[in-house]
Amino acid sequence: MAEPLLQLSGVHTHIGPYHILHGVDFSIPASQLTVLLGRNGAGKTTTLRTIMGLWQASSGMIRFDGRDITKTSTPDIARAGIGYVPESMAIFTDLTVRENIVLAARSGPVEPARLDWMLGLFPALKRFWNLPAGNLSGGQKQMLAIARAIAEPRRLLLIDEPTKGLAPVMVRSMIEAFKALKASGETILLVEQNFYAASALGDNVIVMDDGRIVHSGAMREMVEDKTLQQRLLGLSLDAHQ
Amino acid sequence: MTAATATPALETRGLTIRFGGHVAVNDVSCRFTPGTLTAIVGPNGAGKTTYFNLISGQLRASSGQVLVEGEDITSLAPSARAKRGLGRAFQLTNLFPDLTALENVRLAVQSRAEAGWSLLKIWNSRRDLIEKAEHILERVRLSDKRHIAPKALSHGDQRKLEVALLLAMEPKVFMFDEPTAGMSVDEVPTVLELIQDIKQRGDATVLLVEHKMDVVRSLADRIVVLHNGALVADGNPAEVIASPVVQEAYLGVEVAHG
Amino acid sequence: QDIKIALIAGKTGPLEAYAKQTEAGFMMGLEYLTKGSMALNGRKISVIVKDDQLKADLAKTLLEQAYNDDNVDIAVGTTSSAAALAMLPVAEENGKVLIVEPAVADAITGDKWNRFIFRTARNSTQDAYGAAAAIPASGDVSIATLAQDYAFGKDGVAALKNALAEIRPNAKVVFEEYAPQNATDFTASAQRIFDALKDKPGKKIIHIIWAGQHPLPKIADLKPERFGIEIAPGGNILPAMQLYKNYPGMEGAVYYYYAFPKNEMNDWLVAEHQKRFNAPPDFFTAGGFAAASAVVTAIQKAGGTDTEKLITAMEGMSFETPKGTMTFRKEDHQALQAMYHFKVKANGKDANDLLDLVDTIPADKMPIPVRNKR
Amino acid sequence: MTEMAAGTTTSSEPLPRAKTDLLPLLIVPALALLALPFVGSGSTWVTLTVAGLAMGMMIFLMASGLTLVFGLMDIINFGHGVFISLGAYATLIILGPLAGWAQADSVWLNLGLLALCILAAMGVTGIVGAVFERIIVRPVYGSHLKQILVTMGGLIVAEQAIHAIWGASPIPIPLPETLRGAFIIGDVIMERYRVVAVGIGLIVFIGMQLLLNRTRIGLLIRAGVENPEMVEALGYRIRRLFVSVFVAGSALAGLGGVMWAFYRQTLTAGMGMEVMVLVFIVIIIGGLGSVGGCFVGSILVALVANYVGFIEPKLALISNILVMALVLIWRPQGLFPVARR
Amino acid sequence: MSTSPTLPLAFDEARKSGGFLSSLLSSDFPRSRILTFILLTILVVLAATPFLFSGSQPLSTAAKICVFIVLVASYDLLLGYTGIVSFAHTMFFGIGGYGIAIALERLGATWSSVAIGLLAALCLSALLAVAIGLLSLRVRAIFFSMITLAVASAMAVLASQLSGITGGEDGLSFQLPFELRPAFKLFSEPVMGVAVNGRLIAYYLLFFVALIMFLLLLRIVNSPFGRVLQAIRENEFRAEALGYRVVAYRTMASVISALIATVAGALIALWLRYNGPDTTLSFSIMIDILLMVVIGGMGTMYGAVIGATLFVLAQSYLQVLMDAASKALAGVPLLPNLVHPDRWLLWLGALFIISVYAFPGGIVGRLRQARQ
Ligand SMILES: Nc1ncnc2c1ncn2[C@@H]1O[C@H](COP(=O)(O)OP(=O)(O)OP(=O)(O)O)[C@@H](O)[C@H]1O
Ligand SMILES: Nc1ncnc2c1ncn2[C@@H]1O[C@H](COP(=O)(O)OP(=O)(O)OP(=O)(O)O)[C@@H](O)[C@H]1O
Ligand SMILES: [Mg+2]
Ligand SMILES: [Mg+2]
Repeated sequence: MAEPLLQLSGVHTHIGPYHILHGVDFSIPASQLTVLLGRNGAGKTTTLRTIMGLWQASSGMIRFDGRDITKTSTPDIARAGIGYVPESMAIFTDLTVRENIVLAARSGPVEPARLDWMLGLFPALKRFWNLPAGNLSGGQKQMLAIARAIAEPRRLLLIDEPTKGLAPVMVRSMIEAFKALKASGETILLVEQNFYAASALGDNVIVMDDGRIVHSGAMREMVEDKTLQQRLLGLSLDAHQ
Repeated sequence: MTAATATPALETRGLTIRFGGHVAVNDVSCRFTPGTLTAIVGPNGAGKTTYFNLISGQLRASSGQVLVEGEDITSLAPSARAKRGLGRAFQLTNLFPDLTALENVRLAVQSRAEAGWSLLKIWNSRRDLIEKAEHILERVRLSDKRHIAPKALSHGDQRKLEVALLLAMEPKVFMFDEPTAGMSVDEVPTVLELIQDIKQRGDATVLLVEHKMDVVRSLADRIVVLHNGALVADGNPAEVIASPVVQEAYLGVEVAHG
Repeated sequence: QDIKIALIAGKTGPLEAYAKQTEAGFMMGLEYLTKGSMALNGRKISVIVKDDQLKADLAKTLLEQAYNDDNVDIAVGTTSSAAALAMLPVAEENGKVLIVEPAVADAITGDKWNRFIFRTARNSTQDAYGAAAAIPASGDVSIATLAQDYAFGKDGVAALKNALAEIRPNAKVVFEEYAPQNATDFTASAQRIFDALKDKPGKKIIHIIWAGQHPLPKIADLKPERFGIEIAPGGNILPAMQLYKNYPGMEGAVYYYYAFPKNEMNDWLVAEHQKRFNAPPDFFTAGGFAAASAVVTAIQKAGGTDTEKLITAMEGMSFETPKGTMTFRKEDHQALQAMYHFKVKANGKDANDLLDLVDTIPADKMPIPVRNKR
Repeated sequence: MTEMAAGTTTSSEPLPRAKTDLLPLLIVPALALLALPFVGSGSTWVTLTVAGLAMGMMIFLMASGLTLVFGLMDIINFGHGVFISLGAYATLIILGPLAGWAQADSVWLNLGLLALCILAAMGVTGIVGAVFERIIVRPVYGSHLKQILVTMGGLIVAEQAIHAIWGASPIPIPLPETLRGAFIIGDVIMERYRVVAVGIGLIVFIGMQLLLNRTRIGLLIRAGVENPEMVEALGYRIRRLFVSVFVAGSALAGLGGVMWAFYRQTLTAGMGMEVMVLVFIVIIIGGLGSVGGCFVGSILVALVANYVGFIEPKLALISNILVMALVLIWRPQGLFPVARR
Repeated sequence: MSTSPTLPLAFDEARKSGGFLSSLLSSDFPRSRILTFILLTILVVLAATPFLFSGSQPLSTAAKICVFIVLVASYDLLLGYTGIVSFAHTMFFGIGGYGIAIALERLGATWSSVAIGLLAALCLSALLAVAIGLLSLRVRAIFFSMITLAVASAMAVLASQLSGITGGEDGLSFQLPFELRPAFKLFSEPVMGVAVNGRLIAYYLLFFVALIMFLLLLRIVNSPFGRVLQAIRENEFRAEALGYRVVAYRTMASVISALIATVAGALIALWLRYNGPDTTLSFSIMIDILLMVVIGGMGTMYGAVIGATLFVLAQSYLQVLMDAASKALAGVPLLPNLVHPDRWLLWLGALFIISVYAFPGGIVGRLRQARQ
């Protein structure tokens, strides 16, 4: 296995008086796609936010590319090359679609080829290019959130439930997009409830429950092992598409 | 077309809304009869949520009418429509972020009980309302989180609360906008059961927007397809799903033309 | 037992500077009149200073406290006319003397007056008579007034008109312009005034009645002299009058200017004030001083602090002040006093060397009407 | 199953951008023309109009900083007024030693003095603004109510500090010699100082427009107000940006203060507070966060004040409020809304 | 306009309904032992002020506290519970004050003048509040605040312009009905060493009206109606979708709050026997009210009691305290200057800042938190 790009060891996170993460350990190998699964309230979002520095880990260590980023400020974490798609999408509703993307490309104008590729993936963004992003439909906002994260090449993408609200046809385009990104060497950590999408993309899988990692391994294993699915996720996953 | 004889619970006639040059909902006429569950599907941006907004009054139609049990309600405010029995859950979670989950539901129960205007009663003296709210939380499996405010709930739990509010309103017409989006696989069946229950009661009309085709298949009596704001297909589930327009524009499956 | 005096002033707020002058003047007055001993008839004088923040309700409460809780023998105050008016009934209820200084509203010694009220400050009518007296006594004079659009401004204009009718029948107010209280741009007002005055015969004067930020430079910059129009600004505190410097030759009337009165008391005040505060005394310093003089003279004359004796002593009493002798008129307890007709100096020696004395207008040249009901 | 006509072709050509709406720009000339018959005399009308435009510029100078801080950053800074006062008092730093320049009969010395005063004022208010942001405003980002209270507290403290440093009495300051008086052309009269104000107002206006429209700063601020976390997650140091904008806003207030001080020729600690209601009105008329709106709004308010003051002075008392009410009835979001808060 | 999102949650399941005390307090108990103690102390001291302290200053201060408790609590209904930030609250306070002042001055010092003045003021307030309430839905929250600011200043201008009726800047001084005058003696003998005169009766009139008004407000905010207001504050869009007519609820809240503020204005006028623009209409009172609500704790009602008491005490005694401190520190360099009573505003300003920081959820919030 490749050298891990991101590594969490013994990460605890508190939000106010609540203890949410109870010692999270995992590592993300470079240039692969890792899926983070778990039931509602398991702590997936909290994990991503902690990596991004939006919540401070109260103990433990987060290393990115060999560097300790546990106490680094969010902008610096982002500048180190981590892109983030939050669960809430966090679209800037006042700004136009264009302006949202302009801001996302921090180091300068978006490369034209990349822009064409993005707009090809999500034609709706092109249509609403100059209108306030607040007017977009739920799924279109989701597209914009993803487009923002991939407006520039990043070393690691943290993506929180990208397929929620997307029509099946869009889910397909997105899977293609992630494949292309992976091929270009980007590393992705994906939180996903849609097991169909997850299994189509994932190289590795991590399962969380109650703020702890309860399983990690190769995706293939998981797909094949029904009892593992039953035990970890409470359901046989192919019941749902 | 089925059950066209009875007065529909809800009907839209030529409903249209324009935003500048963009027609988000285009001349949609449709009737919804009590006791049926209609799934509304369509690609992102097809106009599903906008259609709901027009029905429940969050947006004003550019033209067309909305009728509840034969009565024109197009000019009413959202609150008045809710009183007429139109209930609505939102696609993007829309709750009272700092009140507890229980209080969120109680507010919906209270609206149903028309108790909002009592100024001199003590709110805690209405045990009946509290019990009802507790019961609903139980049904969506949020009882243990009833004292947590939505802003501290995980996304999936917020979705469940959103559903709970709709249940608490006990409307005649239920409008679900992607209720299971972001819910984990083991929670989805709970919600499906709830919707099934409503349907089974027989007199409720359910409109369901959902992108999970398995959910649609297992629940819907009828599917309506919106595309670019227009109603492009309407019929029983198997046929509609098999139609080229759905296969191509929605599911993204290549279909040979001809 | 000490002689207790309450001094109430609006030390917080936009008139802080006025209140400080009153306080300084009052204390210096006591010092001068007791020859530094701060004692009278063998009783020590203690002054309790209270800040009413220019609020009428607070002034009222503070005066109640002064009479009841602090047991003062006599009270002096206050800066704002509204606050002073609210204080009047308290003096009556408590049966103690209140000397009003430096509030100017006519009503204080007019229809809101009661027999416990005396005023050392000038009233608006005196200002108006002063202003009228500074206008030439012969020839056609057309006057346009510029005043703030509220009671103070309107009363000021009315008082001026009365005073003119009384002592300068040759002068007429031909135009009244009222601008918002906090106006800063006077172009429109000036245009209206110019339009009204420019074709009038004889001497043409713009008379400004203004409290606060003075419109003079704004009007002057629009060059009224194009139409042969002159400006008569009222008197004001020194920092405000420093603006006059750029417009030499303007004439008007003023209540006090340190260089005008010639008497021992004023000489001492000017010298001491210059020494202590590195500035000449101002309007309200003189006022505070006068109030102190009224208090001391009255106690000496009454031989104590019994209210009834004080009132008897004070009615018609004359007392010395930096402005010369003042007299409490028996009818309404208003101190009658001189005013000064000034002309703005062309080039003064320093920032405060501003005015030349044209004439002293003695009290008996200003037949101030009695307006109260006894 | 019924199947309707399948208009399946996705229309994906971009929708046109919302047209920038220039209608509000027209109301200024329209208003001026409308006033002409009521004013009657042409020369008076020109005098009033020119004076109003210039006064508008001065209001704009004082309000421009608050457009940034309140309009864009969404911080209700009641303390803005005290920065205006502070800027005004800062001129004393220059006027003390260089009093001679004000008396000098040279335009260049006079203008140089004004420039120095502006520099000093912007420096002082900028620094104080940084401190103000750090200890007063920072902990209350996002809560308007607390901002009102805290900045009100800051305002009181700062005003008292001015009293403590410079005393409570009003301080007269000399307007430099050649800027005094007026140009007279026929019956039309134009104060010289107002002409200077117009020049400086235009420079500031154009500068701000360029900065906000040609760079990402404007976008970043608006995005940062809506969701600071996300802006940070995109790699921007939003804190630093906010501090700089606040400092810039304070410095602009200082600049406005200098201009206002020379206009009034008297310094009082409350001079900034006195114009605050007007400044708020202007920003609301303009539509929150719009520099252009603030500019048009300022001119509108000043012009109306002049016309009304001439035609019907009774109404002058409430002319500002009247303008605001009318504009908001016409455009509930203000003339050029930027932020949709 | 965003209000602080960290409001204490008002619902507590453990609260039982039933019981006299519970129904008096609308089952909204202080929920903190220290808080209960403080509130009781305030209640007892206010009730017994005439017998505990001598002199007119303590009584004036106590009367002012009573009035401000009502005023601040009525504003809390608007701000803390409904989320409406209005700067026009003092306008209603002023209307109440002028109602009494004008009626007593014009119609003579009788009880029927008091009634007429109060009624007229209540009607005018209700009308204006309806107008403002209806406006609140038309424009954005922040605009609404600014508009109320403008309306309030227009009202002040109006009061100044109508000087024939209102006394203009000078305000109005008037006489009270005979029973409330200092000269009136209820008993010929002093009770517990205190003469029971009209002043004392006036104080107790104030005290009991204030108490009733406060309990009434407490009941309203703990009613189903009160909960709807909170819901509207949190998410008006959702409240509307649930079937609550937001405009109607908001308008009702504005009206109630305005009416109670009017009563407070009437009380202060009765106490002072004076009313003028600075007493009831000024913007600085508005800011004081805001501060009292925030220090006490928004959306808690009890916060109004604590905020008003603390602030009025500070306002009345800060200068006295500073004077003492300044004298005590005489000789020390610089310090006496800083605490010179003339600089009291400096400290008040600092108090504004510090109290907002020290009590982000208000004092009540802090005390309740400490309990948990
Ligand atoms: N702001 C907050 N304050 C307090 N607790 C919180 C907060 N946000 C989340 N939590 C709690 O932290 C736990 C983990 O939440 P998290 O959002 O990480 O779950 P998740 O795995 O992402 O769930 P989902 O699939 O529903 O999005 C939950 O129990 C939630 O209630
Ligand atoms: N206020 C608005 N102004 C302009 N366009 C709008 C506005 N509201 C919605 N739209 C557009 O109308 C179309 C329909 O949006 P709607 O939210 O109804 O889609 P939807 O079918 O619910 O999609 P999704 O499945 O993504 O939720 C979208 O293209 C959207 O961009
Ligand atoms: Mg999550
Ligand atoms: Mg939708």
